[in-house]
Amino acid sequence: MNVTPAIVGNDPAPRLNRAAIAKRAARDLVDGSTVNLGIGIPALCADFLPNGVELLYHAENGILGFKELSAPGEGDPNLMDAGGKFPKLVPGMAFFDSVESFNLIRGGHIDVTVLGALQVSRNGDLANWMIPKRGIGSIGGAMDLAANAKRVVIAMEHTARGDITKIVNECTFPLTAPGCVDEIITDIAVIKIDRENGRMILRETAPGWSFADVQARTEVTLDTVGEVGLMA
Amino acid sequence: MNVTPAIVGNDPAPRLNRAAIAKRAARDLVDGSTVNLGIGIPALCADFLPNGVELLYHAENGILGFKELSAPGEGDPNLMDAGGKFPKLVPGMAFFDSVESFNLIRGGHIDVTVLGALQVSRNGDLANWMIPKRGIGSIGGAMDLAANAKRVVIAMEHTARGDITKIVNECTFPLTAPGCVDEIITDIAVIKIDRENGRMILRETAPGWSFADVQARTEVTLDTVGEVGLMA
Amino acid sequence: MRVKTQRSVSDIHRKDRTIWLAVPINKISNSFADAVADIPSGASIMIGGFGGAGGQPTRLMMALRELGVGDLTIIGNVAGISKTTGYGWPDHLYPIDQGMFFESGQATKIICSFPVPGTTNPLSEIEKAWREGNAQVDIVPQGTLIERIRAAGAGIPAFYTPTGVGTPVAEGKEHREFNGRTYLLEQALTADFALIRAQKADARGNLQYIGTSRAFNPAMATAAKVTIVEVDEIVEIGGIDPERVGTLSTYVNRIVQREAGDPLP
Amino acid sequence: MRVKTQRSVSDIHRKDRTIWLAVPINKISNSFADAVADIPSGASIMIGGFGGAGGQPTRLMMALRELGVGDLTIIGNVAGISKTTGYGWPDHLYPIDQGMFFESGQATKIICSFPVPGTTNPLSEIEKAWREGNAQVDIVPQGTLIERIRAAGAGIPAFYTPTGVGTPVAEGKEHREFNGRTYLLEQALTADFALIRAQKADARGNLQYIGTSRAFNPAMATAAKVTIVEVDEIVEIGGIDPERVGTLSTYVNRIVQREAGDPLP
Repeated sequence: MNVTPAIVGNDPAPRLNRAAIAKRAARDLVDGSTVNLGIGIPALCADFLPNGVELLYHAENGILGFKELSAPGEGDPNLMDAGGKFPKLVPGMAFFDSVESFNLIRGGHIDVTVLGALQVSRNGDLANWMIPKRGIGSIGGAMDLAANAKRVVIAMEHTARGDITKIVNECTFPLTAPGCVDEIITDIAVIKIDRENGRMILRETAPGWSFADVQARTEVTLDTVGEVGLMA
Repeated sequence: MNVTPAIVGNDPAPRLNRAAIAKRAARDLVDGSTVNLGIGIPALCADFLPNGVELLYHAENGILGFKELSAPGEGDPNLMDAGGKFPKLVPGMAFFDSVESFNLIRGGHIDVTVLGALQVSRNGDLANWMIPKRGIGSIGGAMDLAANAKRVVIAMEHTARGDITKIVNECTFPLTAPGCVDEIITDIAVIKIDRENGRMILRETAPGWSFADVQARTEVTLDTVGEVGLMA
Repeated sequence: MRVKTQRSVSDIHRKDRTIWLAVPINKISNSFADAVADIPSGASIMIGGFGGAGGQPTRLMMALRELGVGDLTIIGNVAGISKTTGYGWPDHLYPIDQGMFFESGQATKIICSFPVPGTTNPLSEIEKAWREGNAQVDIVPQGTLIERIRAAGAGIPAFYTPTGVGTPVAEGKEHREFNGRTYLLEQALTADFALIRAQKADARGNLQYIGTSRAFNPAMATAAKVTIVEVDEIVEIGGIDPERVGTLSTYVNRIVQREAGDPLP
Repeated sequence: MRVKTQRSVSDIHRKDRTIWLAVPINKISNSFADAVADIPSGASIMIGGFGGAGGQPTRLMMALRELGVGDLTIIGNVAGISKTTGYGWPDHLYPIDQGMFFESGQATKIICSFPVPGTTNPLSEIEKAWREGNAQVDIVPQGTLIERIRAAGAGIPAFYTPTGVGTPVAEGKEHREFNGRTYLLEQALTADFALIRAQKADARGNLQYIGTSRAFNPAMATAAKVTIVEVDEIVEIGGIDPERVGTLSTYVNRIVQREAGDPLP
């Protein structure tokens, strides 16, 4: 293990909360897309879709077209999502088995997946299923999604506890899939990955955060293309 | 091509008709089995099941549990069997797609298939999809069935037009599957194939037919084990 | 547009959305001609069903014939035998099958499992074209054909099957033993377009099939670059039981509804 | 016997048969204990569902625990995380999951995709057994796991998948390029027994599923030597819509019906 702490000072401004990260990730989701949201921050995207955007949510356990969750105590165990929560029955849903569910994923039919990450490397390698020191982890559908979705977006906190950088030159954690990540949305920045050239391009920063502030918390040397925008 | 005509004289007695071949084949079908019947003589087996025997008929196009056909003019194009005929809707049927249908076949879940043949060899090779001189043929589900059903029974006329033997030392026609046939039921004999030892064992003859009569119309040298019975 | 554009019942719980789901509207074609209009010469085209009238996208096929493009590769199952044998068609109707593209000279190749009937009298259009050297015919065992199509949709580039070992279809293919049995390597089969048939579509593109009309349709829907579906009826979202969705809307690009009372099955 | 033995409606058209279909009667077990009684120590056992209460054969699992046989290999998906996290269980119920076989020391191995939750507080039974060196845990990507199970039932000994390339799961596996992309060879996964859950069985053994309770159940039904199903209801032949049969009777060996009003989901 070779986790390099970034050189950091105090934060120049508050970081976005989990909901705000999800809201920024949700802004890029295109109406009508078939989307799989991972657990945690990614799942919150559903609460922040722009006006006029409706997505077809897919969950690995065999459901397409679910929307909000049932009220506490009213869930039906036979109508679950992949996070183990119970959505409501709504018109237009479809139920299917795990074979079909992973045909959809492996076959490249998922337009976007939003996932969490432990580490993302400069060429888009993703590690999100096991912390090495624990020695055991859970893959679930993450490897299939990361390797096969048309677009892989990471929504996560920019650093781990102790300001350990998660955006690294090379992942030191076991990979979920190599070269798969298209974009990273964090609590301080939006970073696009130019996989062909192994470059990370800073697109936006959180309010009050400069390029230098983000760079200080990022192991990978960041590029810019044109102006750096403001996350909103 | 090297089709050897058998040395024959006049028939010693009438050969069984197609219905009688089917009836004899039907006698060995075990209650509750999942069965796929090929077109022609095999399909007739369904009309001659012994008392108390009910089979689950499978057809490649995605149906299990059909029984008799609709009256002429009353068939539903959406309720077809693999022969292009229209069974009636009966309780207990199941409809499924071709993927599932061939999982059932390829996965070895068909208990018995009864098929027609152009040639069967002493070690159980089956040829039933193309006549070489035509140069084009139709495989359909025959290769999957022949290679993967738990038991493959051939129901056919013993010889081709001109008393050409169809039970041969080596098939000269393109194979459907090698070493797959368990038993042959013809209009003059019942022959079991001992594939491990490459032997054909004559089990029964049609009324009025002797071992020698059948042998004269069979390229393969036939064995017997115990008494040769009478087809009925 | 045959679909009503009023807000669907699925909108009841939505608060902040003003535009009704845009995607399903865009999937509906106004005519069979429109739905196939961009199919170019040289395209590979899966045609659904099993063979016979049930589950066959007959109106889409007729539109493709009308379009007139050529050098087509057709991928089907039982192919071109209904016209001369009546296979899978009710007695009183004149059968239509994939042979039409060989009769018209539009197709130069077919990949299928059952291209000719037992009899040669009269010759099927496919056998006729083949005999005249105008058509390549690739005969694939049916289970291998459907699994290859399924594999294309499922992201499986290749798989091993026991079917075909020791037969002419094994020629030139990799053989490999697993647990003492020999298998063939078979590769995924995709296409530019899939023309399929279902009983119902909802406005989003979920499809419901009936009876034995499933056959090759659901797998083909997943395997082609563009999937075009002919349905008897388009219903509102919610008009298909979620337990009965046979093809997910994600796979469907275009939907065309038949005329009510169309006499063709 | 919970099934009525009167002649079914399917007998209406039969003339010459005096014995009512023998097979379905033989498939029905009188109790969960009976249904699992012949599972020996050392067996490999698929347990259906996804993880969580829906689609899990909970009563069969409890009977297997009661049986007490050991050295079991369990094959599941999300495994053993409900007890400590409540995953997939309604709030008011005490969750039951595959961890029970590790708590009891009956299982020595699990093949699954999701054996531990994110948190280690408290430790799941599987992680506890693994940390103590009492359990082997094989972690397989979910899509690969279900496809391996499906392959076993479908007569496919091995297939190539893009999932897992460049990760620890690729170690020791054949890599191969198709059309410029690298894939892994993965092999079929079978088992001695499958314990699965469905909503309904008919007396012949056709199964109907509901909602997201399908998950791993239909594929597992095809992949094991013996398939045992726990259902809420056994109905007469004809009691399941032929369009809604999710598992064909051919795959089902034993059926057990739950008590009416069983409080467990």
